Amino acid sequence: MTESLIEATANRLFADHISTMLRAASEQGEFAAAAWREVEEAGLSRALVPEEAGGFGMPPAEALTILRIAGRHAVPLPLAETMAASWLLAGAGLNLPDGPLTLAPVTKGEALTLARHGAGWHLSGTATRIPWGRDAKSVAVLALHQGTPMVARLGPDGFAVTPGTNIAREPRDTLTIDALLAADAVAPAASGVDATAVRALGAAMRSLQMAGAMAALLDMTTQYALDRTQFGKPIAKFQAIQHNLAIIGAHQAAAGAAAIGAAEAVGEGLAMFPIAVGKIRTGEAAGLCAGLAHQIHGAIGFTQEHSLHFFTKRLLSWRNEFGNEVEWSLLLGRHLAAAGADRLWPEITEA
Amino acid sequence: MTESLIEATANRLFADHISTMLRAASEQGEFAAAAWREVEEAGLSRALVPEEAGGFGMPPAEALTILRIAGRHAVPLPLAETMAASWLLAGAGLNLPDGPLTLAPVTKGEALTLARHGAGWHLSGTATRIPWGRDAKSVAVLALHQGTPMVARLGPDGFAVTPGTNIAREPRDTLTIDALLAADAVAPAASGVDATAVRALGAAMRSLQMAGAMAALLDMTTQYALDRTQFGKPIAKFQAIQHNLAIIGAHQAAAGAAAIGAAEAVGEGLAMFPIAVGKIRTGEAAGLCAGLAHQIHGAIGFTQEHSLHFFTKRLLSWRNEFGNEVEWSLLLGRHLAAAGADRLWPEITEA
Amino acid sequence: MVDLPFAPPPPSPEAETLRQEVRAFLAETLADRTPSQRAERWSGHDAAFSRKVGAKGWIGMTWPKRYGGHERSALERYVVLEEMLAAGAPVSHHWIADRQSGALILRVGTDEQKETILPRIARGEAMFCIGMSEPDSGSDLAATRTRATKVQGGYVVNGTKVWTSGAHQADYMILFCRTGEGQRHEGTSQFLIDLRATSDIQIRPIRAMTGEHHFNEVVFTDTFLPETALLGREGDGWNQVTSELALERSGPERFLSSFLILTEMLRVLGPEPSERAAIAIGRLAAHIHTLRRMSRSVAGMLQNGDNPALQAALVKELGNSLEQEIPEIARQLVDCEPSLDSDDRFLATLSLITLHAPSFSLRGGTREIMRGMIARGLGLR
Amino acid sequence: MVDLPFAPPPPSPEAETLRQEVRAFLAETLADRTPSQRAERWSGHDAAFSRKVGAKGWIGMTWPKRYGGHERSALERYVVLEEMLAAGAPVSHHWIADRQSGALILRVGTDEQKETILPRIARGEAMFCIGMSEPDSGSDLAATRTRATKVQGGYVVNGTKVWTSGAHQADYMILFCRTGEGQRHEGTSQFLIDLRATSDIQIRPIRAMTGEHHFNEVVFTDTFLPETALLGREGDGWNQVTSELALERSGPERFLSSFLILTEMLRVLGPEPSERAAIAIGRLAAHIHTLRRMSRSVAGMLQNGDNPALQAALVKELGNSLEQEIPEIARQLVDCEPSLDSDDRFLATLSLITLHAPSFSLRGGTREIMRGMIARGLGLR
Repeated sequence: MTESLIEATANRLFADHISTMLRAASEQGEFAAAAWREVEEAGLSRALVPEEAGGFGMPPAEALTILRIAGRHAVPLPLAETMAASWLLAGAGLNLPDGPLTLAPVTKGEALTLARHGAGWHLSGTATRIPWGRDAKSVAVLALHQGTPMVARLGPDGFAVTPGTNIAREPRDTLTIDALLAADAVAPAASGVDATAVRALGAAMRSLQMAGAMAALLDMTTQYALDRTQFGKPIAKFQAIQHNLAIIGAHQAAAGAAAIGAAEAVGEGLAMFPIAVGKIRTGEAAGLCAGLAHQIHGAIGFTQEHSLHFFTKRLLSWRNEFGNEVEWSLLLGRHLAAAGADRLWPEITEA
Repeated sequence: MTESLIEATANRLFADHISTMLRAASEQGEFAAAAWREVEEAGLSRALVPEEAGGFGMPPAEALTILRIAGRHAVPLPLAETMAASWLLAGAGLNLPDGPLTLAPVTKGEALTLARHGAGWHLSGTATRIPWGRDAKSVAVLALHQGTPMVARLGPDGFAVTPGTNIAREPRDTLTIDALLAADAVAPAASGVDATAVRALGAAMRSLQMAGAMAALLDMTTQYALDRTQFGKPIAKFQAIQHNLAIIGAHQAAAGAAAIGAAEAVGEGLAMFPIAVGKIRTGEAAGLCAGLAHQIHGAIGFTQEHSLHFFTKRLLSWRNEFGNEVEWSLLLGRHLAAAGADRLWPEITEA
Repeated sequence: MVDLPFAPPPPSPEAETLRQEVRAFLAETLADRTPSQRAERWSGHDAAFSRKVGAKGWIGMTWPKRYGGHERSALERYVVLEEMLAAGAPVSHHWIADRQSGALILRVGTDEQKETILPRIARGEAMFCIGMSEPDSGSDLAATRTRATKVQGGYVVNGTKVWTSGAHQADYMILFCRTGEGQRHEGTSQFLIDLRATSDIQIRPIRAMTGEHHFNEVVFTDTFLPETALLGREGDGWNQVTSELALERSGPERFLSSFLILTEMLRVLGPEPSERAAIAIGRLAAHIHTLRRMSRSVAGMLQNGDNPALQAALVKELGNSLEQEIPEIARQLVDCEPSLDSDDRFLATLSLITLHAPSFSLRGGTREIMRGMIARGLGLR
Repeated sequence: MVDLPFAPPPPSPEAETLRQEVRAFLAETLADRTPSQRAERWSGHDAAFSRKVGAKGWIGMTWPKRYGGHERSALERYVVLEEMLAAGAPVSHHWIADRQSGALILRVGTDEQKETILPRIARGEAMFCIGMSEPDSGSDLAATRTRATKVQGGYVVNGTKVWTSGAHQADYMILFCRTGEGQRHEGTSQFLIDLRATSDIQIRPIRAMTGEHHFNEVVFTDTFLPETALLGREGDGWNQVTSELALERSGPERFLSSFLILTEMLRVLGPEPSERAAIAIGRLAAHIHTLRRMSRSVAGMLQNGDNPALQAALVKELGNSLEQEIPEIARQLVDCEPSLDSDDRFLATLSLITLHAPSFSLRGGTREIMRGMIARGLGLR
């Protein structure tokens, strides 16, 4: 499957199955089960795992393109989360369950407790802000056991859900976990995969989703400006509107470039620098583009009926998840400062 | 003398005596002696001292208006410095020398050493970035003696000058001081006057100078936009130019309001809050307005012949002097944080 | 020489006495408001609260006593407004009437209109909404299509208004519409409509992206208005509206919309925040302090009978930018994931205001319109 | 669907080998440059340095060997450019010729022009300047008045060019002027003028506000040019110029102009800066990293023969803003009073670049022109 083929598949699938009505229903807490089945049947949710685990065997950068397209359609499904969970499970050699998945923990500083229990395991603790926790058939949990990062496959009867949301009203739930797991539900994580790596993967994914959402913003705002007439002409003819759209265009282009760089880095051992760049750059662009898109749309953009808010609210949420710009900038800045002035330029060119 | 009278006097005096040629000569290191004599004869340099010391006996806020007007004319003279030095000396009951004066120290963390020496005093140390040090007939020095803030009147033979400049090429010199002073050249500072107070006075003065310079920027940039034709019409007719000028207008208006607030605070015991506000707000506006004024002027604004740069370079310099925005914001922010959340609004309304 | 002067606000020692009274009232009256309720700011609606404010004499403060006013100064009124906003009081039941509709009626209304309605406003009993925008007329008021046609004994109105805040709760609407012929702004008028006593008006909710119901679509279908509903002079609508707008644009609601975030952020950050946070706090306080000075200067101009339309545009331009900047800065200082469900004071406040923030530079005149007005003031157009 | 794509830059492992060679060369050759000299960036002039660069084969790198070029890839050339900029190398003697004039000659020049001039450029021996702007024609090239009139055996030129960088040092000028009738952009042509061999040209300095002499006014008074000076087709000047501009707008000089501040700031702040400083450093590095990716993507497009005019405008728009932001951020992280006299590395760099920064969004096309181009790319105009 070539890159353009998977892009075409995803674009067609989302165009056919994701509607404003579906997004609105999702905000009300209804899981888009039919759309999910389509996604799963097309294999998109396993795009990041090897062929033998049901994936396409394509480079991660290509597979992750799906998320950019999903962002472009404001897809109200745990696609990124299922891709990430599948990647974690497959990497540990664990079987992949069907259905939507998610991963835990995702909040900085949180850890779950994994201990031997007879032939099996005991997993316990609380994980907050878990995306789509209520809808997940299983959760891929990363936890340390005697210093080794382990992956555990946690079924739906192993945790209780306290619902929460982000400002896009996507589920961000608290999981209270107390589960006995069979021996074959837990295994050491793939080499190099630890909490930092999982956070980096999440950051790369959100970067791609944001880049897609910004591309949609540019598209719909441009169209609106051409259609909306004030003072006797389309507002697109006003220089102030043109310049604001040019600014959206420039920042979404930068976000797109940075996000693709982050996607490539996923395939290069989750290289920290380009992933930090991706999350920093898309996160910064997200707020700017969302604000300008609303400014150009005017009052209509604030209504529930108009689809603009599905994109802007996601942008304003995703930029905070898996580390906001500040967290990643601090990490990157400390790294560069420690490397020193004379290494600054080499660090940038080598990353 | 009413406010409008002193404003009128200053405006007329500067309009008559300050020219582009004079400013250019000053950049080359030539002191504008004739213009200085006019300023001194009009009494402007002593506007901040009581009538018995040669001042007008007007409230400080009125007296400081002169500096706003001086900023508006980019006056290349140590007027603010002489006003401040006179205020220090007069406050301590010391005689006021004629001629341009300056004050020391002005750099954070610097202190000069004042010790008894027979019936008189010994003053020593190094003071950097002293405005107009090379041209000053005397320097008003604030130094501690046994914990008491003292003011010393230092004559020109008491220090050596190492010349330096700011980016507007105004003199900012290093003074190496080693002087024996007579008993009547040193006295305790006026009540409440210490290093913090002097820094606050300097900050208020630079705020007013910046506010004036920004008013000039708005004026000359508006005029330029009306005069300059591109694409068959005055560039003032382009919405992008109009909006940039509106932004300059808004920020210079805020700078003006904040600077006047700082001037009022000088008369209210150098109240810290409004002075911090003045320096923070004018300093932030300074860079913004300078950048936009250059953007609108285009290439011509970068030439030595055009007078724009005399204003923009001063703005880019003055915002750093007597504490930049960061220093004052930190001070104010720490104060507010210590006061606590429920005191935030009262602090703002009471200041 | 172009100049955009803001005279120092006039001193008003009596206002500071009043301030303590207002603070005490709000501390008591609002004790039970949740963070999310406070974060609604001047969109918060509580008719009982408004009646209490009216009973204190804090609505229609500057109006003549004969119309239920209190003949106090613009600066005293300003103190009441800003204290309400800083405390997150639910003022929407009386805000619009107090700010602009009452002032308009006072200026151009008939004696009967003044005598019947102003005292009710001042008591906090009459809520107003403004029928201004239309589907094709947002920034461009001249594109207004709604028309009142003269008939026997009154007018018949047809047309649709949108984004009418609070129409579903209001007692009165000030309607702006066409009454005559003429280009652009000519032939427009204003009407004072008693929504409780008028039939053939349909009010439908326009839900906001947050799910909230503030906006409405208001459809007039052969709606009959009596002659006495005309407000001011027929054909003079445009002039009347524009002088109303200065009142709408310079108040403390144009720079305090995000203030509650700052308060709650200070609470989260504690007495010894990081250097980075302290610098941000100091800077934002400096901006608020300056805008407050400018806005109070405008109040002084209004008191003197000056026309501060340009100064109001400057306050709104700077104030809106600041209000929009505050949530962006706060999320960078306090690591968090905003959520509308949260009952954490900071998070609840930040989340709701983050979603409302883009509207700050739209409502009451867009940023583009404000900059255009400033440019006109500079002589550029 | 509007789209502004930046394809991933093509991989170029050979360029990375070259990079080490360039770094070693620069470390040795520039060892004695003072901070102020480095801060001049691509305005720095050193003919001897440019000859050394030419001798290394790093000018005209992508041109055919028969014209003195080296037939290397656009990405290899990119490495040389960015390494020069990041090191503050004095490249102005060869920069314009290498970037655009040589490419233009290669594309539209006569065999004779190519054979005589391109090898000299590639050796770093021929410095070029661009005679484009005029007193009444800055952003609006169509307002060009300078005219070349056909006479026996050539042309006679009259008119005045301004802001001509390096004209006082240059060997050649590419002149843009009118040759025919027609509105706006019609009837314009380009000429290749040998400044050493042409009389009746007056070159006068226009001093910058920093006191530096880079700009010139160039006055043509009945200046005779031989027929062979025509570059490309008579009347085709506008087309030729616009395709030249994409080359001028997407290079690393459009976002690295302030990079030296960052390097020196890191030195001042040391290995363990404050949280505030570390966050700022990380953010700026992310911006530079992204712009570098976009700019290298454009290099890849040029290599493929695509027209990246729109992408170039996007790089310039973002890059200029970043370049202007860096000195503002630096002065907030390192408490200092900039001074042009300072020999402190950080201060000297910050001071000079602070004064140059406003020009970044003017030279090579103003911010307003770039945004207009992007808007056109979006189909808005």
